[in-house]
Amino acid sequence: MPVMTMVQALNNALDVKLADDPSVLCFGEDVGVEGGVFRVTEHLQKKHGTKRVFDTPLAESSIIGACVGMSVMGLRPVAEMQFDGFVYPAMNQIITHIARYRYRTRGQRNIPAVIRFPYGGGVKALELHSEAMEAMYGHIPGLKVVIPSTPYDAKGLMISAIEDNDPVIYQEPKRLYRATKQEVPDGLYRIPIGKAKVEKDGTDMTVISYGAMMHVCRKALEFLEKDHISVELIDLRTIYPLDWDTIAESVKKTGRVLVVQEGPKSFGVAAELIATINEKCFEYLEAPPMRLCGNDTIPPLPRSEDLYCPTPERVHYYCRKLADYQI
Amino acid sequence: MPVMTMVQALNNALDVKLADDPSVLCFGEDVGVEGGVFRVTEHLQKKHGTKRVFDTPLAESSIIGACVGMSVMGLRPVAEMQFDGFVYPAMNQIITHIARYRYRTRGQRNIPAVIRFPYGGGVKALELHSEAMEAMYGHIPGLKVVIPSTPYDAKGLMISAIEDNDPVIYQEPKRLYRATKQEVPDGLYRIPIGKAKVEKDGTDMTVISYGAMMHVCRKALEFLEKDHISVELIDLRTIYPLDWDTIAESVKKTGRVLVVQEGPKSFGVAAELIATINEKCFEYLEAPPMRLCGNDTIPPLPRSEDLYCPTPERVHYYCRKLADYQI
Amino acid sequence: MAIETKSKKTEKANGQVNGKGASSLFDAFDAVSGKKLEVLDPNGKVLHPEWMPDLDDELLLAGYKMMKYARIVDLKAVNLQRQGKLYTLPVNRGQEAAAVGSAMALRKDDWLVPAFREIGAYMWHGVPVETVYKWYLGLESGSVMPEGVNSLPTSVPISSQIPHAAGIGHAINYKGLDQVVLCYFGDGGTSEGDFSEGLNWAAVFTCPCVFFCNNNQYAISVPRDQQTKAQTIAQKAVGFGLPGIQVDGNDLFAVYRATKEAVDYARSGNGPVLIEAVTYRMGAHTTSDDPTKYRTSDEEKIWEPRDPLIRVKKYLLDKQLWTEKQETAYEEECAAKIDEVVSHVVGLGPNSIPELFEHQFETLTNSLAEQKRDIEEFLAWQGKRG
Amino acid sequence: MAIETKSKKTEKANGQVNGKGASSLFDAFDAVSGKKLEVLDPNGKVLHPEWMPDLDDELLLAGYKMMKYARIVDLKAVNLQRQGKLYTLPVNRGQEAAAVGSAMALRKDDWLVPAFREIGAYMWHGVPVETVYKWYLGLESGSVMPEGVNSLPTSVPISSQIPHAAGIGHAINYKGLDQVVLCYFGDGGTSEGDFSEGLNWAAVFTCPCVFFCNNNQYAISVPRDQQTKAQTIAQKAVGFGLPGIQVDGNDLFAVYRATKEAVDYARSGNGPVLIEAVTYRMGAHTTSDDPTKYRTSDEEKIWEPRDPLIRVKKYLLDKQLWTEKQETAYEEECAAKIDEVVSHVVGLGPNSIPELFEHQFETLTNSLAEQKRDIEEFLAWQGKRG
Ligand SMILES: Cc1ncc(C[n+]2csc(CCOP(=O)(O)OP(=O)(O)O)c2C)c(N)n1
Ligand SMILES: Cc1ncc(C[n+]2csc(CCOP(=O)(O)OP(=O)(O)O)c2C)c(N)n1
Ligand SMILES: [Mg+2]
Ligand SMILES: [Mg+2]
Repeated sequence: MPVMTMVQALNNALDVKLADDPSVLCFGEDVGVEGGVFRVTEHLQKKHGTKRVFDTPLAESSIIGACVGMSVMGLRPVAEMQFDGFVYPAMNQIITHIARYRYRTRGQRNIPAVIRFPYGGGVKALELHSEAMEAMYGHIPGLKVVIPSTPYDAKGLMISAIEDNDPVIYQEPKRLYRATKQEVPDGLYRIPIGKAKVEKDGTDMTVISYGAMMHVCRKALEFLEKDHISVELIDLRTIYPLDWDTIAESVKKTGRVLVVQEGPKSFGVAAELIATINEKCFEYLEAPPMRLCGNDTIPPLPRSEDLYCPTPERVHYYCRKLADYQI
Repeated sequence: MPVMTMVQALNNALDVKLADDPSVLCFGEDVGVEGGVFRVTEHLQKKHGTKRVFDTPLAESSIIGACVGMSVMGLRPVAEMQFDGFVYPAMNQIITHIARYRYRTRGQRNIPAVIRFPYGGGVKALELHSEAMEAMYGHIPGLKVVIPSTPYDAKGLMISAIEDNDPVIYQEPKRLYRATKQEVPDGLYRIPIGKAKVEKDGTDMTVISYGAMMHVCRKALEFLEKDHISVELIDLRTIYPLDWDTIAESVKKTGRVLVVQEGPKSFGVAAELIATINEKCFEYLEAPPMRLCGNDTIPPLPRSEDLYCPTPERVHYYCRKLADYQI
Repeated sequence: MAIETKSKKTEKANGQVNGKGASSLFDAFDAVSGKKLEVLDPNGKVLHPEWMPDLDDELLLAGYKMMKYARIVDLKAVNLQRQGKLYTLPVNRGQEAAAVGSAMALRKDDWLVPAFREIGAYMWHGVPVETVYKWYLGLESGSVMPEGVNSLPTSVPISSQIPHAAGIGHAINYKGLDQVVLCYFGDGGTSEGDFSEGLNWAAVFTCPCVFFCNNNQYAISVPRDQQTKAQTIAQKAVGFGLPGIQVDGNDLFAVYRATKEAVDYARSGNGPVLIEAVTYRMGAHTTSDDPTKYRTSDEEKIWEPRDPLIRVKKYLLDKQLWTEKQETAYEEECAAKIDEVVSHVVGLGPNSIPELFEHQFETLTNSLAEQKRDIEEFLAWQGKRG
Repeated sequence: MAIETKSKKTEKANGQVNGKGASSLFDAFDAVSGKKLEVLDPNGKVLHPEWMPDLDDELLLAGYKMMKYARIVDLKAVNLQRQGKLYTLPVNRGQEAAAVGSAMALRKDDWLVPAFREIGAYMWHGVPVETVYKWYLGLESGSVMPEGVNSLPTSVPISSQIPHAAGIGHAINYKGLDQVVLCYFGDGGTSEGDFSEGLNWAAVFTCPCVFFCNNNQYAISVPRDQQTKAQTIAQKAVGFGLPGIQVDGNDLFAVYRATKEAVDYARSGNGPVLIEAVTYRMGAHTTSDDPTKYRTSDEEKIWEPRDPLIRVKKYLLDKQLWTEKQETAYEEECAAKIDEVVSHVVGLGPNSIPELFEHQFETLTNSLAEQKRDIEEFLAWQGKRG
């Protein structure tokens, strides 16, 4: 089986779906000739032509607005926003149309679009190139929100996202684009949207994360093993809809839970998880659910960004606190 | 003391601040000649002149973008977005500039702007005129988010918001604009941003809400009194920063808590409150914190909107469930 | 690289500045000429026979009847709203020629992308009056099109529909179809970023789109000349390298002529056109609006004799294509039809609980299923308590 | 109502279409004329003496020196980035005449609103090279201006700074000041909604703003003619009722002449002007970009002899205002100055923990205070473990 980075896996997913379905179009700023600033769409224009894979004007609202019209015409647009921080000019189209068209028209017209973009910090990029605002997208009714943490999942989730008949916000953890390689099958396969994955079984506590922070948690596991703390590590993979069942099952078993999230703490994904855990398995809790998150500040510029995001060491520290907690 | 509706109290707050401080400007679509579609700015242009109170072109991004430039020049812009659903075209300016300028410039340039708009359902308006997305604003680092529930608070909070040296998102519960009247002092007075209010003491449970839903909760209290359930009712008044101390104190006393929120449930304000309560007073909880929220759908059009928002009857039902809960 | 050669060009070349110049009309009424296309004067006299469109009597009559129908539907809606039977709605009166005259230029399989003040266009293109009224009643079914009617529903966020039109046009090109998209917006709408982004997309990708601005002089209370310092809305076309034309929007003939030419131009692969129809909103902005706050009745009176219905009727009467008797009979016919629809629509209840949750996604998510259950449980509890 | 009279206007009146016509330059180079203002040719010969700006030798020399300095600062930055001492940064090479020539038209108390590729303008207006390098190093202090320098910091979201310029202009009018705002953006930036909304606001409120487009032929990999179908960027002015002028952006004299006239026009209360400077980004988009992906070296070679530094130098040498010896000495002087700054800047560490939390609000909120405590606790724990 070929071994791929996440960039390659995503590129492959797009390639496979472009070949598979003539209604799929890939476009965005610098997506065509250049193949994307991270090369996620490299070679695709050459292979599938300028009608299928193309550059747009520098105008995010029209990129997403055009997706609405294309969707009405039966196409499946896969639009790239160049960075997490440049989705905002398109928020009106996303909130008022992409997320609403099916509901508005009682199912007559749906928007099977994928809005994909690199997200999160860790690559020493300029301002507004390090945003992790998935909680915001999760709160907007009508959007599914997907974030992979491995090349294999990235491809399978991308194929599911493109085939989904509803709009999917697909955030790609840019610091994992080339961080690891993994065997990734050729051809079509799917990872279901809305299903979390128990990446590692454990008994003492549950750590829930997703995307780039999964990698941080994985590293923290090494410390925790030395401490003889047995962690069950869950990769959410989908932010909306959340896979309550997998989460509740784990927390019922361990009684302790830490959520690790990159974006700003207040009103973040961790808060929703903790509220849900309270609803689903309050009686099983042996310690207050904890969260380790980005600060309620904007992400600092590159020189200081290491101090912003949770690190394996900080995950370790929180897990220790959680393990030590006694009612 | 004069008796005012919330519209009158807000109008009075703007009037008082316009008179008090020549750096305050009020503007937006139909704010000047027309006095706002809800008449919040009525008579202000006549009184303070077209330079202080004026109509803008129909372009929200420029309205908020202009606030940045005005702020740099030492002015205090108070910009109206005509409805909750029409803030979205300005999201880029709000997230990438309004919320960031102080941090970006290490405090050299701040944005003392107020972005005010009517929010929420209940007035049988068209699509996109019934949004309650305060959790989204709360999640954006750099914004304060204020929502009053009475005429008195509305004026005091508006004055604080205008005087605050940081940007404030000020959501006005449109269904309360004319719902009640209250004595409101003439002249300047302030309600501090970041302070919740215990509106009614109680011992059996804490109900936390804000804005339009406060009115719904107040009505529910009538049912609950008959049921001999003693509710402590807290009006948040500020969504960010949340007043943890007041909340924690109450929950420590009652051990039970319900959060009532109009906006979509997932990733909402209630989730953040529940996560915070877990952090601050987990050991005191006698029942899982509960939340009664809007659904994870877009607000239905007027004919069906009564089925969307929490009602006094549903608050009653949830409080009963909460009271009955036994571990 | 081509750019360099272009910027070397020093000769005045409006045809090129404004687009391909495939139309003599667009050349004659060049966007920066300050000229306005007028055919019929307010008294129904043909002012400019040279610009008379090729409009046969049958089509003309059908157009007039639709204008009339739209007027009656609108008046009735305002009336019903005053009685509390419908919710807030936008008033159409005065803009019927712009709406109907433009939509008449479409083929049935072309696409209509409305704003919210073109019920004449909407209905001409096949949207039933029931649908219009359902939307006014705040029912989602008011955004569902009958099978085969190629129209988007009403769009509330100003100008956000313009990029949708570009996207439809893009898909038409991609699929190799020969449809055209007709997209409406107001004078106020030209200030929104989406106006600019949408027209630019359509121009860059040569999308078959006709962008139609109903310049009715106001955006709620804000007059046109506070919306933009451009002398005309039509001249905004220059910024996108497109033809732009200003027409008398109260003149069915001028509107039809310009739109037909634009539709043909777009269908032939020349790309988009911007049309500015100069008209007047004779009524309030919506039923919640009070125009006396921002305009004088003197001004309103100036526009009364320019009512777009008057001049077509006069023309038809002159040509003996229509009689006062027919007019009366038709009015009654319309009223009866509308009454029938109204009696059905205003009684419609809200969505059911399942309908409240349906269609947010193709299938209910876990959170939606739970929220639905919560409401059902509550209702059961309430039912038990009586 | 004034609208009606205006739309009755049928005569061709470009002066009015484009603004008040208070400038003969803007009349001569009308936005739809397709003409480009050029003064100096690539060999430093005066092509059009009639458009020669009133630029005294001292100012001219200072301008050239700043162009040269900006070039060296840019080359050094790219170099340092390659060595891993700075992070990703935008490359300025080739655009020095556009940057410096425009900023030279400002008074010290005027406002500069940069995009991110005008360090020549930035430094001319008083921003120290330290600040530039600090920003390239990813330090927030790279956005702090020295006391009295009226400039906004670099703006990353394309064209979002344009409404800021309008807002500053608005405040200038409100306060009755006589300052002017000079706002930069790229060719790609003209596609964003904020370009349109910002220019429109400034036009409607007659704000003293000069909007300066660095048309460097590319937005990253996307060439200008895929960005818009308009023949020129300058003609976009027509849509806002403004004067627009295209200039040779590699010609310091042409850039200065047009900007000076625009600044005077704006300062006199006539409102905004749009300037398109036709230039070329000779380097990569940023240090992370690889231009060979999207353009040929043949194309790059065409622009080499048009390097904006060459022609000013030739002109100065011709006029004996400058010698090769002075050039060498000045280069050394610049290099020394930069080395000194660099040695200081690249050693700067990240923000401290308190600095990480400072300045999000005037005072720390409870959540920020807690998050700060959390990190401090963690660091203490970590310290203890060693
Ligand atoms: C983005 C957005 N902002 C504000 C509004 C509120 N609003 C509804 S109609 C209107 C005026 C529209 O004016 P114009 O475009 O001229 O169309 P008209 O109403 O005259 O037909 C406004 C401001 C809106 N619907 N959408
Ligand atoms: C809103 C937004 N979208 C995308 C980007 C990413 N981006 C940075 S520079 C650039 C191209 C800008 O082109 P142009 O405006 O011509 O300026 P130039 O880089 O040529 O100076 C893009 C797409 C951004 N910074 N902001
Ligand atoms: Mg209008
Ligand atoms: Mg460029």
